[in-house]
Amino acid sequence: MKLTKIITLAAVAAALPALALAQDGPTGPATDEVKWILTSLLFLIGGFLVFWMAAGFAMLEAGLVRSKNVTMQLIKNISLFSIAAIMYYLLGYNLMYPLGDWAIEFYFSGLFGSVGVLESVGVGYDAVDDAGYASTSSDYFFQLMFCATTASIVSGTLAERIKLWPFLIFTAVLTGFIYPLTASWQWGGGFLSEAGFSDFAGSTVVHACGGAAALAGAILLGSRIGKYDSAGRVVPMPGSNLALATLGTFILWLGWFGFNGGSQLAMGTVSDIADVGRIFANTNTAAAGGAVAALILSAVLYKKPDLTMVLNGALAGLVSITAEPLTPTLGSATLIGAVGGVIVVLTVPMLDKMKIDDVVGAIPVHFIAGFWGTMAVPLTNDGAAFGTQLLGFVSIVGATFVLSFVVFLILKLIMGIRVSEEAEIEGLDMAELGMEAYPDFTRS
Amino acid sequence: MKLTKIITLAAVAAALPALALAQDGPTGPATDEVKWILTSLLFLIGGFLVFWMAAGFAMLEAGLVRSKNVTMQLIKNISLFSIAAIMYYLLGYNLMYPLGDWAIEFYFSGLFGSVGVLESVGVGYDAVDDAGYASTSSDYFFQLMFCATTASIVSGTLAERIKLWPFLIFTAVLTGFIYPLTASWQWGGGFLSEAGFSDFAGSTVVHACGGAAALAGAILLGSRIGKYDSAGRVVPMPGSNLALATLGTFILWLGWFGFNGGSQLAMGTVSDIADVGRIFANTNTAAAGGAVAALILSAVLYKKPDLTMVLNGALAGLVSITAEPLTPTLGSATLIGAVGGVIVVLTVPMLDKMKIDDVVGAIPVHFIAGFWGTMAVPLTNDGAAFGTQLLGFVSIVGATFVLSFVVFLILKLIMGIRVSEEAEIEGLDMAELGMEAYPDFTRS
Amino acid sequence: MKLTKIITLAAVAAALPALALAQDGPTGPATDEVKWILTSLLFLIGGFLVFWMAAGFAMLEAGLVRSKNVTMQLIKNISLFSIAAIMYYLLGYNLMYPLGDWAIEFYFSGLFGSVGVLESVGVGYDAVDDAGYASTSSDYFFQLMFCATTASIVSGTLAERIKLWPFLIFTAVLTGFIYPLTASWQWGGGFLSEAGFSDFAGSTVVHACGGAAALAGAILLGSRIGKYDSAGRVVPMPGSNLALATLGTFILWLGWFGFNGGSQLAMGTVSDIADVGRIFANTNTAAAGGAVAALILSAVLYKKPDLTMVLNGALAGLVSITAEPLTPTLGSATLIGAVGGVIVVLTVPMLDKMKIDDVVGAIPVHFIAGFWGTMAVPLTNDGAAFGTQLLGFVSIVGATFVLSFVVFLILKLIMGIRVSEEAEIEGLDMAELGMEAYPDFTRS
Amino acid sequence: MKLIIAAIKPFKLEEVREALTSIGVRGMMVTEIKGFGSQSGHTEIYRGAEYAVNFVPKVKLEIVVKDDMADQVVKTIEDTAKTEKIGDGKIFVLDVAQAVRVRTGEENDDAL
Amino acid sequence: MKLIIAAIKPFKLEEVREALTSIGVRGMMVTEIKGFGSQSGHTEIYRGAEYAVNFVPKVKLEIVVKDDMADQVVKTIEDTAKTEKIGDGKIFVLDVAQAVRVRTGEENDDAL
Amino acid sequence: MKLIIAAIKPFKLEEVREALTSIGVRGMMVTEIKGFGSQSGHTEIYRGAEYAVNFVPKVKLEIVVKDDMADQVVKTIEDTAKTEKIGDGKIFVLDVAQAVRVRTGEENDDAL
Ligand SMILES: Nc1ncnc2c1ncn2[C@@H]1O[C@H](COP(=O)(O)OP(=O)(O)O)[C@@H](O)[C@H]1O
Ligand SMILES: Nc1ncnc2c1ncn2[C@@H]1O[C@H](COP(=O)(O)OP(=O)(O)O)[C@@H](O)[C@H]1O
Ligand SMILES: Nc1ncnc2c1ncn2[C@@H]1O[C@H](COP(=O)(O)OP(=O)(O)O)[C@@H](O)[C@H]1O
Repeated sequence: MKLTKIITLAAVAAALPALALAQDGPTGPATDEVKWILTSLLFLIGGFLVFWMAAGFAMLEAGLVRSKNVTMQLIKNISLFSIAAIMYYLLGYNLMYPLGDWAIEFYFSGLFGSVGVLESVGVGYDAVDDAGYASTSSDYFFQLMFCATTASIVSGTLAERIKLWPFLIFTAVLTGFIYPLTASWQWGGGFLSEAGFSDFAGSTVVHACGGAAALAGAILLGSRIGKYDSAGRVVPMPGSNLALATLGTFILWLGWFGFNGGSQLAMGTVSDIADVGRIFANTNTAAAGGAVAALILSAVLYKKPDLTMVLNGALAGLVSITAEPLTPTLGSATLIGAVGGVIVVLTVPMLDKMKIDDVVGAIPVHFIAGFWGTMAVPLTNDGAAFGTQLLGFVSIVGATFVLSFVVFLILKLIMGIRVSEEAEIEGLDMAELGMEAYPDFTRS
Repeated sequence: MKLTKIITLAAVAAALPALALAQDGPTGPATDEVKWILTSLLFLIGGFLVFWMAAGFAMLEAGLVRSKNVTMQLIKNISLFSIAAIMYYLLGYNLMYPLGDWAIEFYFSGLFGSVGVLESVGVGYDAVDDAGYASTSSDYFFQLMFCATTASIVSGTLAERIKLWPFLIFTAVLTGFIYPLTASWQWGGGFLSEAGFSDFAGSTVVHACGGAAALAGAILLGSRIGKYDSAGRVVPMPGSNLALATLGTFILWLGWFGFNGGSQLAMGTVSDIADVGRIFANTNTAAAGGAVAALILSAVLYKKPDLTMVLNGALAGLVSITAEPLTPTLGSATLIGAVGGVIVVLTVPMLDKMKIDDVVGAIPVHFIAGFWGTMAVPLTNDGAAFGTQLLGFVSIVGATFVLSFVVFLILKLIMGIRVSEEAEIEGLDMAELGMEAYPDFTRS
Repeated sequence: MKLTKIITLAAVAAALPALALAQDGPTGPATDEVKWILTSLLFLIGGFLVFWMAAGFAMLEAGLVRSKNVTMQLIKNISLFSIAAIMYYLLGYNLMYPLGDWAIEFYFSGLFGSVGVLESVGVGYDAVDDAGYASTSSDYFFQLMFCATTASIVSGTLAERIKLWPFLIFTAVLTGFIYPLTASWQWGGGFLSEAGFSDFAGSTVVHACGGAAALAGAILLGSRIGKYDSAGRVVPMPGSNLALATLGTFILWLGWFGFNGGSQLAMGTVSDIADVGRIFANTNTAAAGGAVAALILSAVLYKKPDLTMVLNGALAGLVSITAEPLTPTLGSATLIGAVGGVIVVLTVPMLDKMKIDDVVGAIPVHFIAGFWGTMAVPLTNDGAAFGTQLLGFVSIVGATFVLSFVVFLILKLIMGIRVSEEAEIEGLDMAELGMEAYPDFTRS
Repeated sequence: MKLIIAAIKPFKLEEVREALTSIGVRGMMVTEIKGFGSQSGHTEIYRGAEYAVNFVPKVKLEIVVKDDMADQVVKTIEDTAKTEKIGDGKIFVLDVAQAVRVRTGEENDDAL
Repeated sequence: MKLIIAAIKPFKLEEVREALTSIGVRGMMVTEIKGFGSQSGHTEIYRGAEYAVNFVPKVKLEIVVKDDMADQVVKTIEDTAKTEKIGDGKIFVLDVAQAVRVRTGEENDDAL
Repeated sequence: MKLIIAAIKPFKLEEVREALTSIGVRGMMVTEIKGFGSQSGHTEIYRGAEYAVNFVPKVKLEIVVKDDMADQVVKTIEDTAKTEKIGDGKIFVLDVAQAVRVRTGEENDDAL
């Protein structure tokens, strides 16, 4: 080490020719263009990993609904992603990133309504949109995936009873308007970033936002028929395919490396890649902490460990670390995730007591653990303050909840958002789609 | 930092004065070796993503066949990929890339028969095969995956009735000879590339090629017993596991980023990475367009939206954009994909009317949408002309169809390509393999 | 080609100014910092690919157990990975990498007991742990995944009868102590690396190690009730979901590119990326060879080809090439993998004859093919010798087997490691967890 | 003794079971079946092709009871399973010659 | 009334159902079963181990009809289900004491 | 002829089948059912909510035999299915009016 360093400096001091002498070739940081290339690459890799999360949500949800509603859950998931992709292009991207051009200073982008435009084919470095950042296309690709995630969160909570079309219309509004708007307050340089709110990859901006929309929908929609019996007891409606649910969780876990790691937004320097590495390691250990905590706690509370809680626990761990995956040590990241796991095990039954029927546990995982993760930032990051964190959470979650509630309410009045009782009893697959997910298998 | 900066500037000062003003660190493009490394990396990442598509086809097909034929579909998929890997090494790679050494100028490689050879271990930059491109190993790895894709396309169409061995023998011929030959006409520098045919990532070269082989097989093989009743009406044979089919579609969608993105064939410059980003974004939005179009159109035509059509629609969107994922704007890419989705919804029943039994809809998705994608290139790329596009499509599809038809015919005469009626009725899993895919579940 | 080369040389000779003339920009290798960034990136990509293998094992095992034990297999898989992540942080990482600080020279790390620590946030190149390597965080992330793999191997063999808690306790010991200890002998610079043992990515260090632990457990645990009938005949207990098993195999295959490719431990030079490419290509072709060999051999031996053997064959091919994925040609890599496939088909029934009940075939795949792969290194790598290879295999496998046996024995005495007969007959899902994996489906 | 076979709508199973328990039925066998009857026969579309759905999922109950309980059991099923919509189901009664409880070897009425 | 129980080959179900409808059968219960009989007992190999397949998938039909229709129904099933290959199945006829249509409360013949 | 219906524990199926074969039973119909009886009714917890498990998986055997074989068949099932633990199951015997072998058209005793 020491030796190499000295040589390097020497070499540099004497400018290039000396390089010939340097044992291990040229030294120094990457050039601006290489940095730009590497950061763009980070977004592309991060982006396809976050895209993969859409499949994760689809499998998780398909596995946790009853077999008579699986086809519907699948069509909702692939459709919501597709709609998100289109809406984010049409409205979301520019609404979320005003680039300083505000219609209402720090609150509403002036670019709203203009579609996303990428750099021209074969753009040169002198013509790129931001020479100090990355290609617009890679940034767009990456950010789009975050937008779609919010919609995926909603579909799980409202499963097995919401009508397809109203759900998809809501998805369009959420991904084209609500999320981009609230996200612009932080990531678009809006008032929350001005206030110093700290949410690295989006415990609040993405996850609690999705959770808030889900909560609004769940309240307006009501619980599934038979979920709470006359005596008010909870009637479990077990997921039809826990292998799929587990697969979905692993997919989400994998995608999260891109979700958090890509949010470093730079990979062109030694510090940046080292930080991305920290983020990968912390993200992983937080998920592990959440899973183990849920495993143990569910075993203690219910005698037998509950796989669905372990899955939710791992996800809660991931959501918890998302607000600050960089500054914690491996130890504290594990603990932050573990608290997320505990939260899930305790709040899932709590929601049921409140008769809020969340089919896949998305509210505990994304909303409640998202709150925890957001408030936990100051514990490891001096740059953050509890007050500001609270402000950020309340602003985004509050706005999202109110806007979502209004949209769902309008949809309810105009076209109704819930399927008929017969349809719900028969199952949405046959009643609404005329197509079973597992037609060859006898249902018990 | 500061220190390094000054020195660098000093060093550079003479050469590129302008850069001297650049604020942060060394400036300028990547060196030739860094470019070479980055492009090789693009192939490795693109390659493993396209590999993943093999799993996507396996899941899609396993989900769309009846439960009594799932084991067979799985063994066909993993075997065909493995055989493709071996045949491409033995014959395909060198047949596809003559490197200017033609046995028949522009039509047939002179290297046919020689096996694939990689650069030696620890090769130095001065000894690499192409200092301006990337490592042969990474290129080989990437190209192999494309070859395997063609075979995956065929297995879906011919499912539930073709015998295992004849199918695998055909796979060997397709991946070792037919595809590499026709592909060499374009990507090997053959007569089509000379003619100016434009097919960025292979709507024709890969997808329509696979679709043409599938069509030839479907015609010779005939439809499944009971698929068309006495009155000539279509008797649906619903897929046994739509969750798997949806998973497969998501996997393919993910893999396609590597399929199209990697086909930029360079990542070492700002322009190249920016273009790869464009390709990622366009590929994604085309799939979304295809899915949404199929969702809406199937709902309009059949009252209820059809998940299997939405899945096919997303894939058709991907195939449609594959011929030119770079030049379209996000908007036109979405539309190009949407047309692909429409094509699927309209042509799936059309094929049935013609009594061509395509179990998974591979012909509409890969062949017909592949044609659309190929013809759509001139719409956004001035470098392409409709005539040449048609020439390219007809040449490759025509040759593939004829060659495939002949091979299937020979196999039919020699050993028969179709299982016995009893076997087909009982299901290929028990009859041919003696192994059920879901033995624990009662079949209804 | 030729032209470029000459220019390059000229440019270099005349040092930087001349560069201005070079048609295609600056030349020369990457700077030390860019190398460091690229190698760190290799670890992050390799790491998430190997992480994905945890999902692969989960799906493979969930697919190969009977439906009454699926939930248990899933909870074991996600829990073991999580526990591995925590134990490797608490003990494993520093036990495995003594960085020259030994408590017992070349045998036991002096750092045992200290937790893993990453480089500080935003670390500068002058402050990194190893300027000639990569970020500690990326290295940690990558190595952790290898550790978890050993535990995944064990869970498959012991499925359907081992109690959850004892299994998880064993996992903690294996991932926190046994694997890191034996791995330190080779990868930590211990006596085996001193002796010149050669195991590129861990056929022995990871796979045979996991296989040895599995074997120890299988012997102490005994076979599943009814697996061998009174007459001593094997009673097959078919896997409940071969689609999942196949998915798992594809996932593992994909992850293996990271497993072997990342083990190049460098990506900053032309030679290194070219080697990573070789490794990708060889890894893929070895898997193909294993699958095809198992396909043909199972068809020859049992009349009908056996999908589960093909899956195991592909995995055996991967394990076989893991000890030396770099030096073989594509042809020899295919053959090395094919021998792995043959080994599986022949040894699976052999183990049954010995009444060792290995539910998923992990011992033939990881242990026996691991042995083959280790002994095959000298065939293509002059740097390796059979004697040393044998020494390495025996040392690591021997130590792992003994330590694992002792731990399992202690667990057996303290708390028992096997579920009750009733529980095993009813199925672990209902008996131990009170949760079915597929509750909606009638079991046959 | 009588064997009472009833085909009912699946979602009514729990309700019927409770009603029967409350009148003292202590055992039954439940099977998922495909029912064919007046209710059957609507059409669906799959990938653009129409097809008739000839069977609807039903649940079959098989209950053996003492002769004197039969009528009450039939009545109870009738009342609880009824939705007055087509497809409610059918109840059939057959004579049983003998009954045995495996665990104890008890016979006939004692076996129920 | 008679209860006609028939075990047939699964792929014959649709044909038999149509034949029965054409002779006026208006309802039935269909169950997937595992059949054991002369046909059973071939062996398969799984991962190198031989095992006997003792059960073959069959479909069980349960149909209650008026006494005077019984013979015709039996005959119809016999004719349509027959392939003359082993495993074609069996038909059994039992007496039914009572029948009720849940929806209307109609009894016996009216209930069918 | 008699129809013997038995509900037994699933893991006993193979044993019972072998025992029956050994005494000359040449066919049967096997159905997976949900059993309700004294054994039923323990509770489980799913995501923190308690619920009662009212049905336990059982296997139903349906065997038609000559009258004179009935008792022996009942006895054999009783002996082999018995574990002396609650939930062992029940056996019911009904009269069969007619039997037909589809393949051959043989009737009654010859059909079995
Ligand atoms: N003759 C019959 N024999 C046996 N089962 C019958 C018969 N008729 C009806 N069923 C069963 O009863 C169910 C309901 O009968 P259906 O005719 O559809 O409605 P409803 O009884 O209201 O007229 C059917 O699905 C079938 O399972
Ligand atoms: N004695 C029996 N009791 C009940 N079901 C029977 C009996 N014998 C045969 N079966 C049913 O009939 C089916 C066909 O009988 P099998 O003996 O295999 O062929 P075949 O009737 O052509 O001789 C069996 O699979 C079983 O379901
Ligand atoms: N009255 C009955 N009618 C029909 N099936 C019955 C009846 N009683 C019990 N069974 C069947 O027998 C099985 C075992 O009976 P159960 O009461 O649980 O145990 P045991 O027979 O040992 O008292 C039940 O699961 C059910 O399937």
